[in-house]
Amino acid sequence: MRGFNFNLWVGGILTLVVICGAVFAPLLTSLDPVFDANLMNAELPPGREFWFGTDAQGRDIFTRVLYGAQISLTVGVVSQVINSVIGLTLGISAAYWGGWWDDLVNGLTNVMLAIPSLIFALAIMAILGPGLPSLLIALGLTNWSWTCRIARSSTLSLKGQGYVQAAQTLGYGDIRIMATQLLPNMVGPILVISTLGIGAAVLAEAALSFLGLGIRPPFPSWGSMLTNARELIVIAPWATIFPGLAIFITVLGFNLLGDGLRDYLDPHMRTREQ
Amino acid sequence: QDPQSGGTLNFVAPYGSSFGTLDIHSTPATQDEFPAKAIHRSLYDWNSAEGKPELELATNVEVSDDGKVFTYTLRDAKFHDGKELTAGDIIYSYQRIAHPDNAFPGARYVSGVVGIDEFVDGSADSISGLKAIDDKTLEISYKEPVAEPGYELMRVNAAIYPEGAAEAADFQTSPVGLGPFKFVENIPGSRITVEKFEDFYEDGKPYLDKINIVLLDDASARDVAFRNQEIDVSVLGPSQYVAYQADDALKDNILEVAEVYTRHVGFNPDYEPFQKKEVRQAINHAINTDLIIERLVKNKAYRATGWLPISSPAYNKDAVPYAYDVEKAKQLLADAGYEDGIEFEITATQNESWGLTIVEAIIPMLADAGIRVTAKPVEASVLAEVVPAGDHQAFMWSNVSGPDPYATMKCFYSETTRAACNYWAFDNAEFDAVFDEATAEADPAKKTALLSQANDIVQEEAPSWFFNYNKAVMAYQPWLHGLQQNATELAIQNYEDLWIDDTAPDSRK
Amino acid sequence: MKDMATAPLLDIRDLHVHFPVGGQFLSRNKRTLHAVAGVNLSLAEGECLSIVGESGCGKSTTALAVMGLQEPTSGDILFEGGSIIGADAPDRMARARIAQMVFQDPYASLNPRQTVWRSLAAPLRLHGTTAKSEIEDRIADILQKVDLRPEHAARYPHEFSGGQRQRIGIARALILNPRILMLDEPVSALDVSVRAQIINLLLDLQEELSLSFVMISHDLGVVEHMSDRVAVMYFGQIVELGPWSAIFANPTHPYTRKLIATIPDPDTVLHPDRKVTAHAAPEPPEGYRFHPETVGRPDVYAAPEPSELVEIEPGHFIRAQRR
Amino acid sequence: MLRFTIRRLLQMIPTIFAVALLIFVIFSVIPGSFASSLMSDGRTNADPETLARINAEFGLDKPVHVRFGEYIVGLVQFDLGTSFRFREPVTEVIGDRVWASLKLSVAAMVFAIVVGVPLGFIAALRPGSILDTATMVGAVSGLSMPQFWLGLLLMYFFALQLGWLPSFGYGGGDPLYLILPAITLGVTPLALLARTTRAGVLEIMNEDFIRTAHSKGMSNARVVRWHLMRNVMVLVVTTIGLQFGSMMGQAVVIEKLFAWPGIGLLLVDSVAIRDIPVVQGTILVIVVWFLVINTFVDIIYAAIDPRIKQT
Amino acid sequence: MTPLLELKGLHVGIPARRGNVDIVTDVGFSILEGEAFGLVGESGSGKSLTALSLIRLLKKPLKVTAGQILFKGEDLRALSDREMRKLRGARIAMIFQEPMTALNPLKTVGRQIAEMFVLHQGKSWAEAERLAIGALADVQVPAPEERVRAYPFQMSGGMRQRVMIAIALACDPDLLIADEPTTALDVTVQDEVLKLIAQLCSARGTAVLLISHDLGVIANMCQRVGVMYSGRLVEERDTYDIFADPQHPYTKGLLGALPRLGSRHGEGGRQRLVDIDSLITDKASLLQEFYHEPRHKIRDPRVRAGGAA
Ligand SMILES: Nc1ncnc2c1ncn2[C@@H]1O[C@H](COP(=O)(O)OP(=O)(O)OP(=O)(O)O)[C@@H](O)[C@H]1O
Ligand SMILES: Nc1ncnc2c1ncn2[C@@H]1O[C@H](COP(=O)(O)OP(=O)(O)OP(=O)(O)O)[C@@H](O)[C@H]1O
Ligand SMILES: [Mg+2]
Ligand SMILES: [Mg+2]
Repeated sequence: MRGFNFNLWVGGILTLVVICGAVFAPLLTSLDPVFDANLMNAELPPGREFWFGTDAQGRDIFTRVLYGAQISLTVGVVSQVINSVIGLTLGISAAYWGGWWDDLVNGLTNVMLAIPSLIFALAIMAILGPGLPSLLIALGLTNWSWTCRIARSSTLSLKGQGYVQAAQTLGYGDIRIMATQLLPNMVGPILVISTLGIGAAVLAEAALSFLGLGIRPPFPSWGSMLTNARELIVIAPWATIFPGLAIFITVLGFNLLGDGLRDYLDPHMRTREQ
Repeated sequence: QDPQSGGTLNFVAPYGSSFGTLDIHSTPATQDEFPAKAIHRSLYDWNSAEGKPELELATNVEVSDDGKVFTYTLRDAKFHDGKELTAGDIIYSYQRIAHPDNAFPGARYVSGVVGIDEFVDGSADSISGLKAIDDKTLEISYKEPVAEPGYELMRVNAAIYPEGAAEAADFQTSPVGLGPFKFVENIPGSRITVEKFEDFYEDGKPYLDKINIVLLDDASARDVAFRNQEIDVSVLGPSQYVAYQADDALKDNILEVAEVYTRHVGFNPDYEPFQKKEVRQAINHAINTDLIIERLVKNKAYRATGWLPISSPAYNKDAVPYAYDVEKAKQLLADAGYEDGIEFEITATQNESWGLTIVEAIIPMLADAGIRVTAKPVEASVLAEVVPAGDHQAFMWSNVSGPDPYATMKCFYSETTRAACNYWAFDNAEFDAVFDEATAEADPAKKTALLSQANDIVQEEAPSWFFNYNKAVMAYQPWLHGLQQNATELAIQNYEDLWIDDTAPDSRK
Repeated sequence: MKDMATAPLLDIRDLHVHFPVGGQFLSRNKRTLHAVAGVNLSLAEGECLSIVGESGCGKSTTALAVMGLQEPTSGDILFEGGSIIGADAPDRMARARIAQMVFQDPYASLNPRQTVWRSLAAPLRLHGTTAKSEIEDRIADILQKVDLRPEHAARYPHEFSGGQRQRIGIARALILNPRILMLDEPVSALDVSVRAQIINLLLDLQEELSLSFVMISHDLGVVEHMSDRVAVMYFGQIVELGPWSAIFANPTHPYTRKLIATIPDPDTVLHPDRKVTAHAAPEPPEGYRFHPETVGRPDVYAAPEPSELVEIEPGHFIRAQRR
Repeated sequence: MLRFTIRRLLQMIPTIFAVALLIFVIFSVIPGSFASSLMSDGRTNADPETLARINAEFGLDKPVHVRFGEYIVGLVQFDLGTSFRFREPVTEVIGDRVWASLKLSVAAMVFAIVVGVPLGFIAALRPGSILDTATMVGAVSGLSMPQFWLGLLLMYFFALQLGWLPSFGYGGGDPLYLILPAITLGVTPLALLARTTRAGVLEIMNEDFIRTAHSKGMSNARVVRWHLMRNVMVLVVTTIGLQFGSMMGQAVVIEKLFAWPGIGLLLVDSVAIRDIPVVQGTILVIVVWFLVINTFVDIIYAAIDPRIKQT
Repeated sequence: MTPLLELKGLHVGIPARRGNVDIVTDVGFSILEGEAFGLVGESGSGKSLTALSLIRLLKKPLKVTAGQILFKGEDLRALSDREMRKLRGARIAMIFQEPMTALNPLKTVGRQIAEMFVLHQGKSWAEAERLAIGALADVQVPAPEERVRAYPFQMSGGMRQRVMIAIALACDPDLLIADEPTTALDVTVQDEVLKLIAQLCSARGTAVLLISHDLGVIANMCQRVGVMYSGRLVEERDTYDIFADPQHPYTKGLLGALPRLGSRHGEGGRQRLVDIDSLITDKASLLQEFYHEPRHKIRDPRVRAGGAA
């Protein structure tokens, strides 16, 4: 008997809304987030024409929030994919092969854990200069340690399982075993942590924007919208509220989805359903 | 209302979240001038009212006929440690600034003095051009004639320390100077507190008992703190400028000044389209500069015509800025052979007044004229590296354009290197001729006229999109008086003239 | 029993497997666990050899070493006279056709993300059977052999009961036609009723395919039921080895006797007199003694004291120390 | 226990050196320099001669490996170099700021623990109740907000609208100034702690030994006090440690927003003006802090959980 | 003679609005004082649920939906939680299958034993810990004075199970429920632990409800056996009778499926074992058929004391 998984549903719906907003942005708005700027319309409050009002440049905030979803999702998903690839590759191979490679990966993971990822990302952004590719690299290189740990511990426990040993005795190569026997069986926890990681990346983008190392304008990223509009909070509060809400809803969606997935995949945690 | 004495001032240092070293000789950062201005004095000082440097530590100066030798009669003044000011202190301070072991930014202020080369290469222990005639008489000899040494010697990086003081182990933590306020305490990252120096050389000043110079670089936080009456002054950005003007409680206490900075987008002639004057002019025509100033900068700026700013003596009041004319821009582009438009990248920082915010606004405007622009965000320190190196197609910056028009226009001289300040690699024979003439000209008025003419040539050549001259805006609490309209940097105030009245809250009494 | 004169199918010679334990950074109590300390065993064609012993005595480790899943510390393992470990060992692929293993836990031994078909087809493809029809035939054949229906192939492991999973595990082990089957407690995780089915199945298969079994178990009932020969292992060493009848009718080593005596046997209700302990304890062979500690717990971190396997009747060995 | 402690402390050393190497490499390829940052506000014009002199003064003209060598030699003597901007030893610069950061971190953590752990406990004792749902939704929400945004809202509300609290700064140590930044910084660990505690309680409640305790005839309250608390603490202590350890790193944004003069603010500033020795030193301090806290947690852990000490 | 424990028509299931889903159906048996009663059956047949329902430790959503549980003639289902707690541990104690997890890993075993004395006898901690040493000595843990300070992880599985026994027997209960107490243990250790339980219980006159799926264990330990299948009690007899002459086809199958020591004769081919599944073609009718097998048949165990070991 499986009850209503609140987290999974609400998280899924929120995430879906954000994804739809990003994908169908050109259909949902006729304006361009960059070039439809009219300074004569600057800082208009929300109304019939501009649902979320306009910003200091006279651009439609609704449009920019929609297109911002594309950027935020790109940042979140791509950086998380990079993280997962790094973390999984290192984690699985380290645990599978062991020895000095394991020690090395462990050491590296410890180092990565010890340096706060925001600071690491800050440093990488400072080297590469602000912009989307740098952001993807910075966030993609700095958050793989948890994935790596999970991959490593999963591998360690799976390694002793009969089917992995069976694959070895059947003559499978190491890489094939990692890809077909180990990887598919840690999809659950990795999916959970990746979902949470996407949310974290969206937040990190905002924090980096706040610290002055965000995305290349004029493309709308929620973090930079928020940071730039911060000073308008008295005269044009809508310019901060909507991108802020967008971040909140997106991250909330991914966090709930992650929790929901965890509940769904891990029966031990299915306590809420009693 | 007459000035009254007493009280505490919470002044704000908005350009960073910490003070660097308290040894002001060693740092050119504006932020570090906030405490230094209270603690130290230099030979000259900037007179905001008249817009020129004036003698500060000397009562009189005699200039030799060839304009090379300056003889100062020093005033009676005491350092915070009770020592009397002598010519030796000034010589000590200038030699320290110029000393080859110290990489101090002020070194160039005295680089024209006789004997500096021997001092720098180590063959002389002292600078022969700095002479103490007696305790109160100082003679400075320059290699070339100098019109006004005050432009450089007024800088607080050229502050006068008591002789030998900087060698003391605790100078960093408790600096000693001639200024109106004594150093009391430094809470790193938070504030510096100074208190009234009773023996200050100007009678009756300073008025205030104590100043807390607090660090607060975040504009929003500053806004809240100011409205909360936690600080007495606040430097405003454009949006706050509007908000404060619209607020009855705040609008009467706003101080504005045209500062000597020109905001612009400089074009790099190494990038082919920019070698054509038409292209550069087209960009100037394609941007609705007035609209940006009005709506985005909220009128917190003055429309730029050429390079020299309004507060410059050589400013051409009759110059007409490039008109907003998209058709003309397209025409000019076509004339230059770029019918299909051009594209380029602007390297800029996050700065809202002279950075990406403005670039964002011009992108759609230029797009209308077929000019496709992308922004390349960099950090401020990187901008300052790539621009002198020429590693860009175009850059947006705010550069000092005064108060000395000669020093300013020299940057466009073809012999000035890019690494110095000719960021446009500007090379124009007509300009060079006018400038050579100005260099040779001894009469200040004629010199100014020639420089004005040179400025017109720069405007015509359009090495930059001339955007605006900064309007610095400071809000202050109603009980604060005596603020000066300092065009070189509004936030830097002569604290000794400030005073607060009885309406101040208890925390300031 | 087969003729032992020719080279045995599998020959384990003086196998040692040691594990370093407590080897943490800067920690001082690094020790070596002698999990397998000198095991000699041989397996004849078509024979079922059982290894019994209590938990942790090194049964699985021995099996893993044979399977190439555990690097031996020393010793040699020969297949038809040729070494299968060390430098000139056959590669994984060749080795896969020599021996396969059936694991204890039917729940952990199948990849939950693969259908039965994939689990069975992948090894075939890997070993060069690429024709689709041939693969299909082989899978249908093997499923039928383990009493499953061909349509079961499309299912995932979680759709099967424990007994069915164990059948799939056996099918996978047999798909490459190995000569030897290693059975590591193949039935101990199963319910009594299912256990019987699997035992029956294994016996059928052995006869049908003339397989050789090495079976690991601690269930003496199963061992007696299935084995030709039995090896009793105790802390890394074989203490008694012989034909099943000799081991069960005439257990000689004190540890074997203890083991048999402690088996809870329902028949004791019916025949209380049949208990092994009812017989008098036999003497060690002339000139030898049993290690005084053989019924307590020896120190697994030290190499065992020297002792040897003494043949007390043809094919029946016990471990004893020279006096 | 002492041996365990010493061993754990020694284990930090390789990590510290690896971190030192990593950040040294990163910040030696970073574009921009301290010298260029000095003229970045356009207030002074570029002066190549001065720039060269400044670079020479700070030894930036030497090759990277030489500088790293010198850095490591200094590091083992607890010398982190000299700040470009402050012209003081980095250790002193950081020493001036570290107390502010500590104060903030401790206050935030205390807030998070005092509120988060009991909330998680209460939520877990009545799973599915309104209180539980509210707590968990609140916790996820707390984790889903940009911290500086939350801080800004708090600042506007409590400082500007209500005027109860000062909005920024250190106030020379007045605890009132600590409240807003500490709350803002504490929200994330609070939410995480509430969640971990809840999950921990639910997990432990399903353990066999709890069933054993019930079979002994204990009342629920006794089971909680005698068997649940301590076991949950083992789980919670880990979260506390991780959060507390990473707090200095997290505080960067908060310190910047509230102008709190801690090392986070120092770091951001120093990166911006390329005061590299301070940047390196600060990151190292943040890392060492993380390692020390986690080592300390391991030691506490060993004290609570007898299984650890043995290995 | 009234039995110590008597179950009548016990149903355990998940209460639902539209009729209960019963997992344990109409189970009834009784245990006399000092008697050892065995419950066998395959995994999932409802043995543990039956046991847990006796001491009201069923986890939500499971519940006793019908039936009586009479302990010394008193219906346990009518007791309040507080009264039930007094009974639990003191009068009815339980040992679980997994000695690895049944003890709190963070507390010394001494403390965990001492809790019983504090809870049920109002002893001080100091006194209780002293009594714990005695309790450890009773379960033949060597060097009990030192072992009281040991943590569970420092003990082997067999030792831990002894500690569990010490806890269970600390307050001299009348009934000990042992749910597969030795399945996780090695054969030799299992033998020792079982002997210990038998010895201590017979010395104290404690009745035992022993759950196992190992017929051998039941045969060695119990005077009477109940066989469960699919949530029902299908046969309940004296141990000797059930092995000598099983009645129910399931029981027969169970005995036939077991490869028993000494069952193989001669060198010849190996016989196949009985396959229960092939016997049970129709589960419903199987359950139906023997549903009315006489149960609650109580005999004085002392009458045939020689029957069991
Ligand atoms: N990878 C390993 N690292 C360290 N020790 C190990 C390892 N594998 C096994 N051991 C140890 O080696 C000994 C023998 O283990 P093995 O698994 O062979 O025992 P077993 O006889 O199969 O026991 P069981 O009946 O419990 O399966 C045990 O003490 C075990 O703890
Ligand atoms: N919380 C629950 N909800 C639903 N069904 C349950 C629950 N707990 C147990 N069951 C079911 O009740 C049945 C009986 O379980 P029980 O634990 O009593 O079996 P058992 O005879 O003790 O088996 P084993 O020998 O495996 O311990 C099983 O089929 C099980 O799936
Ligand atoms: Mg094993
Ligand atoms: Mg059970």
